[in-house]
Amino acid sequence: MIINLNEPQHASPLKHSVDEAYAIADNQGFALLDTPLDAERLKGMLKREDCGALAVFEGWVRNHNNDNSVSRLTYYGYENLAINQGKLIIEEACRLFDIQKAVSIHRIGALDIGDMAIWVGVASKHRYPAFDACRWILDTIKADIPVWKQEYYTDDSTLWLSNNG
Amino acid sequence: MIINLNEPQHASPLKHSVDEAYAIADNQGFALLDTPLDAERLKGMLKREDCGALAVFEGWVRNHNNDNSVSRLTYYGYENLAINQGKLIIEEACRLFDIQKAVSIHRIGALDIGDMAIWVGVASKHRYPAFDACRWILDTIKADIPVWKQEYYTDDSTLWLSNNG
Amino acid sequence: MKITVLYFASLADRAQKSQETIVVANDTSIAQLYEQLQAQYRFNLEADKLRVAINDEFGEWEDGLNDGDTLAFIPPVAGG
Amino acid sequence: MKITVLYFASLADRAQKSQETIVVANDTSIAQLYEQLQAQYRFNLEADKLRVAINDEFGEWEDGLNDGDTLAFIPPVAGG
Repeated sequence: MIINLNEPQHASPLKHSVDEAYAIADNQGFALLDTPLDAERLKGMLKREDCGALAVFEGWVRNHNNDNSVSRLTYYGYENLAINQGKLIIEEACRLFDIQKAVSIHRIGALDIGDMAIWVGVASKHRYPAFDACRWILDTIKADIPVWKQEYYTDDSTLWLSNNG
Repeated sequence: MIINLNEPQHASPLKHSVDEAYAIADNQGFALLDTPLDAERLKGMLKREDCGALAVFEGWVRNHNNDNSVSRLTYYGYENLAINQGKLIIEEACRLFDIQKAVSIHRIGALDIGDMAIWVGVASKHRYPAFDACRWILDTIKADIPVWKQEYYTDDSTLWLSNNG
Repeated sequence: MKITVLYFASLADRAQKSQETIVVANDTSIAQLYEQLQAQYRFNLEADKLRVAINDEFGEWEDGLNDGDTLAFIPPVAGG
Repeated sequence: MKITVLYFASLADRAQKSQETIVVANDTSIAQLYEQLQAQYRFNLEADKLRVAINDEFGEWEDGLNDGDTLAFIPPVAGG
Protein backbone atom coordinates (compact mmCIF):
# COMPACT_ATOMS: atom_id res chain seq x y z
CA MET A 1 0.00 0.00 0.00
CA ILE A 2 1.23 3.43 -0.93
CA ILE A 3 0.48 6.59 0.97
CA ASN A 4 -1.06 9.24 -1.21
CA LEU A 5 0.70 12.49 -0.51
CA ASN A 6 -0.85 14.76 -3.07
CA GLU A 7 -4.19 15.58 -4.55
CA PRO A 8 -4.78 13.27 -7.50
CA GLN A 9 -4.10 14.37 -11.08
CA HIS A 10 -5.73 11.42 -12.67
CA ALA A 11 -6.75 10.28 -16.09
CA SER A 12 -9.67 11.98 -17.78
CA PRO A 13 -13.24 10.63 -17.52
CA LEU A 14 -14.33 7.70 -19.62
CA LYS A 15 -14.38 8.13 -23.37
CA HIS A 16 -17.51 6.04 -23.88
CA SER A 17 -21.08 6.95 -23.04
CA VAL A 18 -23.13 4.75 -20.71
CA ASP A 19 -24.93 3.08 -23.62
CA GLU A 20 -21.65 2.52 -25.44
CA ALA A 21 -20.13 0.94 -22.33
CA TYR A 22 -23.04 -1.51 -21.99
CA ALA A 23 -22.77 -2.33 -25.71
CA ILE A 24 -19.04 -3.01 -25.35
CA ALA A 25 -19.70 -5.28 -22.35
CA ASP A 26 -22.41 -7.09 -24.32
CA ASN A 27 -20.32 -7.52 -27.47
CA GLN A 28 -16.78 -7.92 -26.11
CA GLY A 29 -17.38 -9.00 -22.53
CA PHE A 30 -15.96 -6.17 -20.45
CA ALA A 31 -16.23 -2.42 -19.99
CA LEU A 32 -15.77 0.35 -17.46
CA LEU A 33 -18.63 2.56 -16.38
CA ASP A 34 -18.73 5.69 -14.21
CA THR A 35 -22.42 5.45 -13.24
CA PRO A 36 -24.23 2.97 -10.94
CA LEU A 37 -24.22 -0.53 -12.41
CA ASP A 38 -27.58 -1.85 -13.62
CA ALA A 39 -27.56 -5.54 -12.68
CA GLU A 40 -30.83 -6.29 -14.47
CA ARG A 41 -29.59 -4.72 -17.72
CA LEU A 42 -26.40 -6.78 -17.53
CA LYS A 43 -28.32 -9.97 -16.73
CA GLY A 44 -30.51 -9.35 -19.75
CA MET A 45 -27.44 -9.80 -21.96
CA LEU A 46 -27.13 -13.38 -20.74
CA LYS A 47 -30.69 -14.66 -21.25
CA ARG A 48 -30.55 -17.60 -23.65
CA GLU A 49 -33.03 -20.43 -24.14
CA ASP A 50 -30.23 -23.01 -24.24
CA CYS A 51 -28.89 -21.98 -20.82
CA GLY A 52 -30.09 -23.42 -17.52
CA ALA A 53 -27.56 -21.72 -15.25
CA LEU A 54 -26.58 -18.16 -14.42
CA ALA A 55 -23.82 -17.45 -11.89
CA VAL A 56 -23.37 -13.84 -10.84
CA PHE A 57 -20.88 -12.09 -8.62
CA GLU A 58 -21.36 -8.57 -7.31
CA GLY A 59 -18.58 -6.77 -5.47
CA TRP A 60 -19.79 -4.12 -3.04
CA VAL A 61 -17.87 -1.41 -1.18
CA ARG A 62 -17.49 -2.59 2.40
CA ASN A 63 -17.35 -0.36 5.46
CA HIS A 64 -14.09 -2.02 6.53
CA ASN A 65 -10.86 -3.07 4.84
CA ASN A 66 -8.50 -4.93 7.14
CA ASP A 67 -8.66 -2.88 10.33
CA ASN A 68 -9.58 0.45 8.75
CA SER A 69 -13.04 2.02 8.69
CA VAL A 70 -13.69 3.01 5.10
CA SER A 71 -15.98 5.99 4.51
CA ARG A 72 -15.80 6.06 0.70
CA LEU A 73 -13.42 5.30 -2.11
CA THR A 74 -12.58 6.22 -5.66
CA TYR A 75 -11.76 3.84 -8.47
CA TYR A 76 -9.65 5.00 -11.40
CA GLY A 77 -9.20 3.05 -14.60
CA TYR A 78 -7.16 2.99 -17.79
CA GLU A 79 -10.16 2.57 -20.04
CA ASN A 80 -8.64 1.49 -23.37
CA LEU A 81 -6.32 -1.07 -21.81
CA ALA A 82 -9.12 -2.30 -19.52
CA ILE A 83 -11.45 -2.91 -22.45
CA ASN A 84 -8.75 -4.63 -24.51
CA GLN A 85 -7.57 -6.82 -21.64
CA GLY A 86 -11.14 -7.54 -20.55
CA LYS A 87 -11.94 -8.85 -24.03
CA LEU A 88 -8.97 -11.23 -23.81
CA ILE A 89 -10.06 -12.44 -20.36
CA ILE A 90 -13.62 -13.21 -21.48
CA GLU A 91 -12.35 -14.96 -24.63
CA GLU A 92 -10.05 -17.08 -22.49
CA ALA A 93 -12.89 -17.93 -20.09
CA CYS A 94 -14.98 -19.15 -23.05
CA ARG A 95 -12.09 -21.41 -24.06
CA LEU A 96 -11.43 -22.74 -20.55
CA PHE A 97 -15.02 -23.42 -19.45
CA ASP A 98 -18.13 -24.94 -21.04
CA ILE A 99 -20.11 -21.70 -20.97
CA GLN A 100 -22.31 -19.86 -23.45
CA LYS A 101 -21.62 -16.23 -22.60
CA ALA A 102 -19.93 -14.08 -19.96
CA VAL A 103 -20.18 -10.36 -19.26
CA SER A 104 -18.50 -8.13 -16.71
CA ILE A 105 -18.40 -4.44 -15.98
CA HIS A 106 -16.37 -2.44 -13.45
CA ARG A 107 -17.46 0.86 -12.07
CA ILE A 108 -15.02 3.72 -11.63
CA GLY A 109 -15.30 7.08 -9.93
CA ALA A 110 -16.39 7.95 -6.39
CA LEU A 111 -18.31 5.16 -4.62
CA ASP A 112 -20.02 5.02 -1.26
CA ILE A 113 -20.35 2.11 1.17
CA GLY A 114 -22.71 -0.47 -0.31
CA ASP A 115 -22.25 0.62 -3.92
CA MET A 116 -21.61 -2.09 -6.48
CA ALA A 117 -18.05 -1.87 -7.85
CA ILE A 118 -18.08 -4.91 -10.13
CA TRP A 119 -20.59 -7.25 -11.73
CA VAL A 120 -19.63 -10.58 -13.33
CA GLY A 121 -22.22 -12.86 -14.91
CA VAL A 122 -21.85 -16.19 -16.71
CA ALA A 123 -24.54 -18.21 -18.47
CA SER A 124 -24.08 -21.89 -19.26
CA LYS A 125 -26.07 -25.04 -19.91
CA HIS A 126 -25.11 -26.63 -16.59
CA ARG A 127 -24.31 -25.12 -13.23
CA TYR A 128 -20.69 -25.98 -12.44
CA PRO A 129 -19.07 -24.28 -15.47
CA ALA A 130 -21.00 -21.11 -14.65
CA PHE A 131 -19.67 -21.07 -11.08
CA ASP A 132 -16.12 -21.97 -12.14
CA ALA A 133 -15.95 -19.39 -14.93
CA CYS A 134 -17.48 -16.64 -12.78
CA ARG A 135 -14.86 -17.14 -10.08
CA TRP A 136 -12.02 -17.38 -12.63
CA ILE A 137 -13.10 -14.21 -14.43
CA LEU A 138 -13.35 -12.31 -11.14
CA ASP A 139 -9.91 -13.50 -10.01
CA THR A 140 -8.37 -12.65 -13.37
CA ILE A 141 -9.97 -9.20 -13.48
CA LYS A 142 -8.65 -8.51 -10.00
CA ALA A 143 -5.16 -9.54 -11.12
CA ASP A 144 -5.02 -7.99 -14.59
CA ILE A 145 -7.48 -5.19 -15.21
CA PRO A 146 -5.91 -1.71 -14.83
CA VAL A 147 -8.18 -0.29 -12.16
CA TRP A 148 -6.87 1.44 -9.04
CA LYS A 149 -8.60 2.05 -5.76
CA GLN A 150 -8.02 4.94 -3.41
CA GLU A 151 -9.72 4.47 -0.04
CA TYR A 152 -10.73 7.33 2.22
CA TYR A 153 -10.86 6.48 5.92
CA THR A 154 -12.94 7.90 8.71
CA ASP A 155 -9.81 9.67 10.05
CA ASP A 156 -9.45 11.51 6.66
CA SER A 157 -6.34 9.59 5.59
CA THR A 158 -6.21 7.88 2.19
CA LEU A 159 -4.34 4.96 0.65
CA TRP A 160 -3.78 3.48 -2.77
CA LEU A 161 -4.69 -0.17 -2.43
CA SER A 162 -3.24 -3.20 -4.19
CA ASN A 163 -4.83 -6.60 -4.71
CA ASN A 164 -1.43 -8.20 -4.21
CA GLY A 165 -0.72 -6.99 -0.68
CA MET B 1 -37.09 -41.22 -14.85
CA ILE B 2 -40.65 -42.38 -14.41
CA ILE B 3 -43.28 -42.32 -17.10
CA ASN B 4 -46.37 -40.42 -16.04
CA LEU B 5 -49.38 -42.49 -17.04
CA ASN B 6 -52.21 -40.50 -15.54
CA GLU B 7 -53.33 -36.96 -15.13
CA PRO B 8 -51.78 -35.59 -11.98
CA GLN B 9 -53.70 -35.44 -8.68
CA HIS B 10 -51.15 -33.36 -6.90
CA ALA B 11 -50.85 -31.54 -3.62
CA SER B 12 -52.85 -28.38 -3.09
CA PRO B 13 -51.44 -24.92 -3.87
CA LEU B 14 -49.05 -23.24 -1.48
CA LYS B 15 -50.35 -22.35 1.96
CA HIS B 16 -48.39 -19.09 2.19
CA SER B 17 -49.04 -15.85 0.37
CA VAL B 18 -46.33 -14.29 -1.82
CA ASP B 19 -45.36 -11.81 0.90
CA GLU B 20 -45.29 -14.56 3.51
CA ALA B 21 -43.04 -16.67 1.28
CA TYR B 22 -40.55 -13.82 0.86
CA ALA B 23 -40.64 -13.17 4.62
CA ILE B 24 -39.93 -16.87 5.31
CA ALA B 25 -37.01 -16.81 2.85
CA ASP B 26 -35.68 -13.65 4.49
CA ASN B 27 -36.02 -14.94 8.05
CA GLN B 28 -35.36 -18.68 7.68
CA GLY B 29 -33.45 -18.86 4.40
CA PHE B 30 -35.75 -20.84 2.12
CA ALA B 31 -39.28 -20.84 0.76
CA LEU B 32 -41.38 -22.01 -2.16
CA LEU B 33 -43.25 -19.57 -4.36
CA ASP B 34 -45.78 -20.09 -7.15
CA THR B 35 -45.28 -16.72 -8.88
CA PRO B 36 -42.31 -15.38 -10.91
CA LEU B 37 -39.24 -14.91 -8.69
CA ASP B 38 -38.22 -11.31 -8.03
CA ALA B 39 -34.40 -11.37 -8.06
CA GLU B 40 -34.07 -7.75 -6.96
CA ARG B 41 -36.35 -8.28 -3.97
CA LEU B 42 -34.34 -11.32 -2.94
CA LYS B 43 -31.04 -9.52 -3.41
CA GLY B 44 -32.31 -6.72 -1.21
CA MET B 45 -32.44 -9.17 1.70
CA LEU B 46 -28.67 -9.60 1.45
CA LYS B 47 -27.49 -5.97 1.40
CA ARG B 48 -25.21 -5.41 4.38
CA GLU B 49 -22.54 -2.79 4.90
CA ASP B 50 -20.08 -5.34 6.25
CA CYS B 51 -20.30 -7.49 3.09
CA GLY B 52 -18.12 -7.03 0.03
CA ALA B 53 -19.27 -10.08 -1.91
CA LEU B 54 -22.54 -11.39 -3.28
CA ALA B 55 -22.68 -14.67 -5.19
CA VAL B 56 -25.95 -15.52 -6.91
CA PHE B 57 -27.17 -18.52 -8.84
CA GLU B 58 -30.27 -18.52 -10.99
CA GLY B 59 -31.61 -21.71 -12.49
CA TRP B 60 -33.61 -21.22 -15.69
CA VAL B 61 -35.84 -23.63 -17.61
CA ARG B 62 -33.85 -24.77 -20.65
CA ASN B 63 -35.30 -25.70 -24.01
CA HIS B 64 -33.48 -29.05 -23.89
CA ASN B 65 -32.88 -31.75 -21.30
CA ASN B 66 -30.55 -34.49 -22.46
CA ASP B 67 -31.80 -35.16 -25.99
CA ASN B 68 -35.39 -34.05 -25.48
CA SER B 69 -36.90 -30.76 -26.60
CA VAL B 70 -38.71 -29.33 -23.60
CA SER B 71 -41.70 -27.10 -24.27
CA ARG B 72 -42.67 -26.39 -20.64
CA LEU B 73 -42.62 -28.03 -17.25
CA THR B 74 -44.37 -28.07 -13.92
CA TYR B 75 -42.72 -28.13 -10.51
CA TYR B 76 -44.57 -29.55 -7.53
CA GLY B 77 -43.42 -29.17 -3.96
CA TYR B 78 -44.13 -30.42 -0.44
CA GLU B 79 -44.22 -26.97 1.08
CA ASN B 80 -43.98 -27.64 4.82
CA LEU B 81 -41.14 -30.13 4.49
CA ALA B 82 -39.38 -27.88 1.95
CA ILE B 83 -39.43 -24.91 4.31
CA ASN B 84 -38.29 -26.99 7.28
CA GLN B 85 -35.51 -28.70 5.35
CA GLY B 86 -34.48 -25.44 3.66
CA LYS B 87 -34.04 -23.82 7.06
CA LEU B 88 -31.71 -26.65 8.10
CA ILE B 89 -29.71 -26.32 4.87
CA ILE B 90 -29.19 -22.58 5.28
CA GLU B 91 -28.23 -23.01 8.94
CA GLU B 92 -25.69 -25.64 7.96
CA ALA B 93 -24.27 -23.38 5.22
CA CYS B 94 -23.74 -20.63 7.80
CA ARG B 95 -21.82 -23.11 9.97
CA LEU B 96 -19.72 -24.50 7.11
CA PHE B 97 -18.75 -21.23 5.38
CA ASP B 98 -17.62 -17.78 6.51
CA ILE B 99 -20.73 -16.00 5.23
CA GLN B 100 -23.06 -13.37 6.65
CA LYS B 101 -26.41 -14.39 5.14
CA ALA B 102 -27.90 -16.74 2.56
CA VAL B 103 -31.34 -16.82 0.98
CA SER B 104 -32.93 -19.14 -1.56
CA ILE B 105 -36.34 -19.58 -3.07
CA HIS B 106 -37.72 -22.21 -5.44
CA ARG B 107 -40.62 -21.61 -7.77
CA ILE B 108 -43.29 -24.22 -8.27
CA GLY B 109 -46.18 -24.47 -10.73
CA ALA B 110 -46.17 -24.27 -14.52
CA LEU B 111 -43.02 -22.70 -15.99
CA ASP B 112 -42.08 -21.79 -19.53
CA ILE B 113 -38.69 -21.89 -21.23
CA GLY B 114 -36.48 -19.16 -19.78
CA ASP B 115 -38.40 -18.82 -16.53
CA MET B 116 -36.38 -18.75 -13.34
CA ALA B 117 -36.95 -21.89 -11.25
CA ILE B 118 -34.52 -21.21 -8.40
CA TRP B 119 -32.59 -18.29 -6.94
CA VAL B 120 -29.75 -18.72 -4.44
CA GLY B 121 -27.86 -15.74 -3.03
CA VAL B 122 -25.06 -15.54 -0.48
CA ALA B 123 -23.47 -12.41 1.03
CA SER B 124 -20.08 -12.52 2.74
CA LYS B 125 -17.16 -10.32 3.61
CA HIS B 126 -14.85 -11.94 1.07
CA ARG B 127 -15.52 -13.54 -2.28
CA TYR B 128 -14.55 -17.22 -1.98
CA PRO B 129 -16.93 -18.17 0.86
CA ALA B 130 -19.81 -16.62 -1.09
CA PHE B 131 -19.02 -18.74 -4.16
CA ASP B 132 -18.43 -21.90 -2.11
CA ALA B 133 -21.59 -21.54 -0.04
CA CYS B 134 -23.75 -20.67 -3.06
CA ARG B 135 -22.66 -23.82 -4.87
CA TRP B 136 -23.06 -25.98 -1.76
CA ILE B 137 -26.55 -24.65 -1.04
CA LEU B 138 -27.63 -25.25 -4.64
CA ASP B 139 -26.24 -28.81 -4.64
CA THR B 140 -27.88 -29.56 -1.29
CA ILE B 141 -31.23 -28.13 -2.36
CA LYS B 142 -31.11 -30.26 -5.50
CA ALA B 143 -30.42 -33.34 -3.38
CA ASP B 144 -32.74 -32.76 -0.43
CA ILE B 145 -35.57 -30.34 -1.07
CA PRO B 146 -38.88 -32.10 -1.86
CA VAL B 147 -39.61 -30.58 -5.24
CA TRP B 148 -40.59 -32.64 -8.28
CA LYS B 149 -40.38 -31.74 -11.93
CA GLN B 150 -42.65 -32.96 -14.68
CA GLU B 151 -41.36 -32.07 -18.15
CA TYR B 152 -43.61 -31.72 -21.20
CA TYR B 153 -41.90 -32.41 -24.52
CA THR B 154 -42.61 -31.10 -27.97
CA ASP B 155 -44.04 -34.53 -28.90
CA ASP B 156 -46.63 -34.18 -26.05
CA SER B 157 -45.07 -36.86 -23.88
CA THR B 158 -44.21 -36.15 -20.24
CA LEU B 159 -41.76 -37.48 -17.68
CA TRP B 160 -41.13 -37.19 -13.96
CA LEU B 161 -37.48 -36.21 -13.65
CA SER B 162 -34.98 -37.08 -10.94
CA ASN B 163 -31.77 -35.27 -10.04
CA ASN B 164 -30.14 -38.62 -9.33
CA GLY B 165 -30.53 -40.22 -12.75
CA MET C 1 -54.30 -45.35 14.86
CA LYS C 2 -55.13 -42.76 12.21
CA ILE C 3 -52.33 -41.78 9.82
CA THR C 4 -52.57 -39.09 7.15
CA VAL C 5 -50.52 -40.13 4.12
CA LEU C 6 -49.31 -37.60 1.53
CA TYR C 7 -48.58 -38.58 -2.07
CA PHE C 8 -46.33 -36.72 -4.49
CA ALA C 9 -45.20 -36.96 -8.11
CA SER C 10 -45.65 -40.44 -9.59
CA LEU C 11 -47.13 -41.74 -6.32
CA ALA C 12 -49.91 -39.15 -6.57
CA ASP C 13 -50.46 -40.14 -10.20
CA ARG C 14 -50.90 -43.79 -9.25
CA ALA C 15 -52.98 -43.13 -6.12
CA GLN C 16 -55.06 -40.53 -8.00
CA LYS C 17 -54.98 -38.41 -4.86
CA SER C 18 -52.57 -36.16 -2.99
CA GLN C 19 -53.49 -37.34 0.49
CA GLU C 20 -55.74 -39.60 2.49
CA THR C 21 -56.26 -40.57 6.12
CA ILE C 22 -56.16 -44.26 6.88
CA VAL C 23 -56.60 -46.38 9.97
CA VAL C 24 -53.87 -48.91 10.67
CA ALA C 25 -53.03 -51.31 13.51
CA ASN C 26 -51.08 -49.69 16.32
CA ASP C 27 -47.81 -51.51 15.70
CA THR C 28 -47.74 -51.01 11.93
CA SER C 29 -44.28 -50.06 10.69
CA ILE C 30 -43.70 -47.51 7.93
CA ALA C 31 -42.28 -50.25 5.71
CA GLN C 32 -45.38 -52.44 6.24
CA LEU C 33 -47.62 -49.50 5.44
CA TYR C 34 -45.76 -48.74 2.22
CA GLU C 35 -45.91 -52.40 1.17
CA GLN C 36 -49.68 -52.34 1.67
CA LEU C 37 -50.15 -49.05 -0.23
CA GLN C 38 -47.81 -50.16 -3.02
CA ALA C 39 -49.94 -53.26 -3.57
CA GLN C 40 -53.15 -51.22 -3.45
CA TYR C 41 -52.06 -48.48 -5.88
CA ARG C 42 -49.43 -50.36 -7.91
CA PHE C 43 -46.73 -47.82 -7.05
CA ASN C 44 -43.82 -48.32 -9.43
CA LEU C 45 -41.23 -47.02 -6.96
CA GLU C 46 -39.63 -49.55 -4.62
CA ALA C 47 -39.18 -48.53 -1.00
CA ASP C 48 -35.40 -48.24 -1.40
CA LYS C 49 -35.94 -45.35 -3.86
CA LEU C 50 -38.01 -43.40 -1.35
CA ARG C 51 -37.32 -41.34 1.73
CA VAL C 52 -39.92 -40.82 4.43
CA ALA C 53 -41.10 -37.67 6.17
CA ILE C 54 -43.06 -37.63 9.41
CA ASN C 55 -44.96 -34.50 10.41
CA ASP C 56 -43.20 -32.36 7.80
CA GLU C 57 -39.65 -33.40 8.70
CA PHE C 58 -37.44 -36.05 7.17
CA GLY C 59 -37.46 -39.27 9.19
CA GLU C 60 -36.20 -42.83 8.98
CA TRP C 61 -37.98 -45.93 7.76
CA GLU C 62 -37.33 -47.40 11.21
CA ASP C 63 -39.16 -44.58 13.04
CA GLY C 64 -42.36 -45.56 14.82
CA LEU C 65 -45.75 -44.13 13.88
CA ASN C 66 -48.12 -42.45 16.32
CA ASP C 67 -51.79 -41.74 16.11
CA GLY C 68 -52.38 -38.53 14.16
CA ASP C 69 -49.01 -38.54 12.36
CA THR C 70 -48.69 -37.20 8.84
CA LEU C 71 -46.54 -39.53 6.79
CA ALA C 72 -45.09 -38.84 3.34
CA PHE C 73 -43.14 -41.07 0.99
CA ILE C 74 -40.66 -38.86 -0.86
CA PRO C 75 -39.89 -39.91 -4.45
CA PRO C 76 -36.50 -38.91 -5.93
CA VAL C 77 -36.48 -35.11 -5.97
CA ALA C 78 -35.80 -32.90 -8.99
CA GLY C 79 -35.57 -29.31 -7.82
CA GLY C 80 -33.05 -26.65 -8.81
CA MET D 1 11.06 9.96 -31.23
CA LYS D 2 7.95 11.26 -29.50
CA ILE D 3 6.40 9.07 -26.81
CA THR D 4 3.16 9.79 -24.95
CA VAL D 5 3.44 8.56 -21.38
CA LEU D 6 0.35 7.88 -19.22
CA TYR D 7 0.46 8.04 -15.43
CA PHE D 8 -1.96 6.32 -13.05
CA ALA D 9 -2.58 6.09 -9.31
CA SER D 10 0.48 7.01 -7.21
CA LEU D 11 2.52 7.74 -10.34
CA ALA D 12 -0.03 10.37 -11.36
CA ASP D 13 0.10 11.80 -7.84
CA ARG D 14 3.87 12.17 -8.00
CA ALA D 15 3.99 13.45 -11.59
CA GLN D 16 1.04 15.76 -10.89
CA LYS D 17 -0.28 14.91 -14.34
CA SER D 18 -2.06 12.04 -16.06
CA GLN D 19 -0.09 12.16 -19.29
CA GLU D 20 2.62 13.99 -21.20
CA THR D 21 4.41 13.70 -24.52
CA ILE D 22 8.18 13.58 -24.37
CA VAL D 23 10.95 13.37 -26.92
CA VAL D 24 13.55 10.65 -26.37
CA ALA D 25 16.53 9.29 -28.27
CA ASN D 26 15.61 6.65 -30.85
CA ASP D 27 17.17 3.70 -29.05
CA THR D 28 15.79 4.49 -25.59
CA SER D 29 14.53 1.37 -23.80
CA ILE D 30 11.40 1.35 -21.66
CA ALA D 31 13.56 0.63 -18.61
CA GLN D 32 15.83 3.59 -19.34
CA LEU D 33 12.83 5.84 -19.80
CA TYR D 34 11.31 4.75 -16.48
CA GLU D 35 14.60 5.29 -14.68
CA GLN D 36 14.72 8.83 -16.05
CA LEU D 37 11.10 9.58 -15.13
CA GLN D 38 11.48 8.01 -11.70
CA ALA D 39 14.40 10.34 -10.95
CA GLN D 40 12.49 13.33 -12.29
CA TYR D 41 9.23 12.71 -10.38
CA ARG D 42 10.56 10.72 -7.39
CA PHE D 43 8.24 7.80 -8.17
CA ASN D 44 8.17 5.52 -5.13
CA LEU D 45 7.44 2.37 -7.14
CA GLU D 46 10.43 0.39 -8.40
CA ALA D 47 10.25 -0.93 -11.95
CA ASP D 48 9.84 -4.53 -10.74
CA LYS D 49 6.47 -3.54 -9.20
CA LEU D 50 5.19 -2.19 -12.52
CA ARG D 51 3.89 -3.67 -15.74
CA VAL D 52 4.04 -1.79 -19.02
CA ALA D 53 1.40 -1.18 -21.66
CA ILE D 54 2.15 -0.02 -25.18
CA ASN D 55 -0.65 1.44 -27.30
CA ASP D 56 -3.36 0.26 -24.92
CA GLU D 57 -2.18 -3.35 -24.68
CA PHE D 58 0.02 -5.05 -22.11
CA GLY D 59 3.62 -5.36 -23.30
CA GLU D 60 7.01 -6.38 -21.96
CA TRP D 61 9.77 -4.24 -20.53
CA GLU D 62 12.02 -5.58 -23.30
CA ASP D 63 9.71 -4.37 -26.10
CA GLY D 64 11.12 -1.62 -28.32
CA LEU D 65 9.55 1.82 -28.56
CA ASN D 66 8.51 3.46 -31.79
CA ASP D 67 7.82 7.07 -32.63
CA GLY D 68 4.25 7.95 -31.68
CA ASP D 69 3.80 5.11 -29.16
CA THR D 70 1.66 5.56 -26.09
CA LEU D 71 3.42 4.04 -23.10
CA ALA D 72 1.93 3.41 -19.66
CA PHE D 73 3.52 2.14 -16.48
CA ILE D 74 0.91 0.08 -14.65
CA PRO D 75 1.08 0.19 -10.84
CA PRO D 76 -0.28 -2.80 -8.88
CA VAL D 77 -3.95 -2.97 -9.70
CA ALA D 78 -6.82 -3.04 -7.20
CA GLY D 79 -10.05 -3.67 -9.07
CA GLY D 80 -12.88 -6.00 -8.16
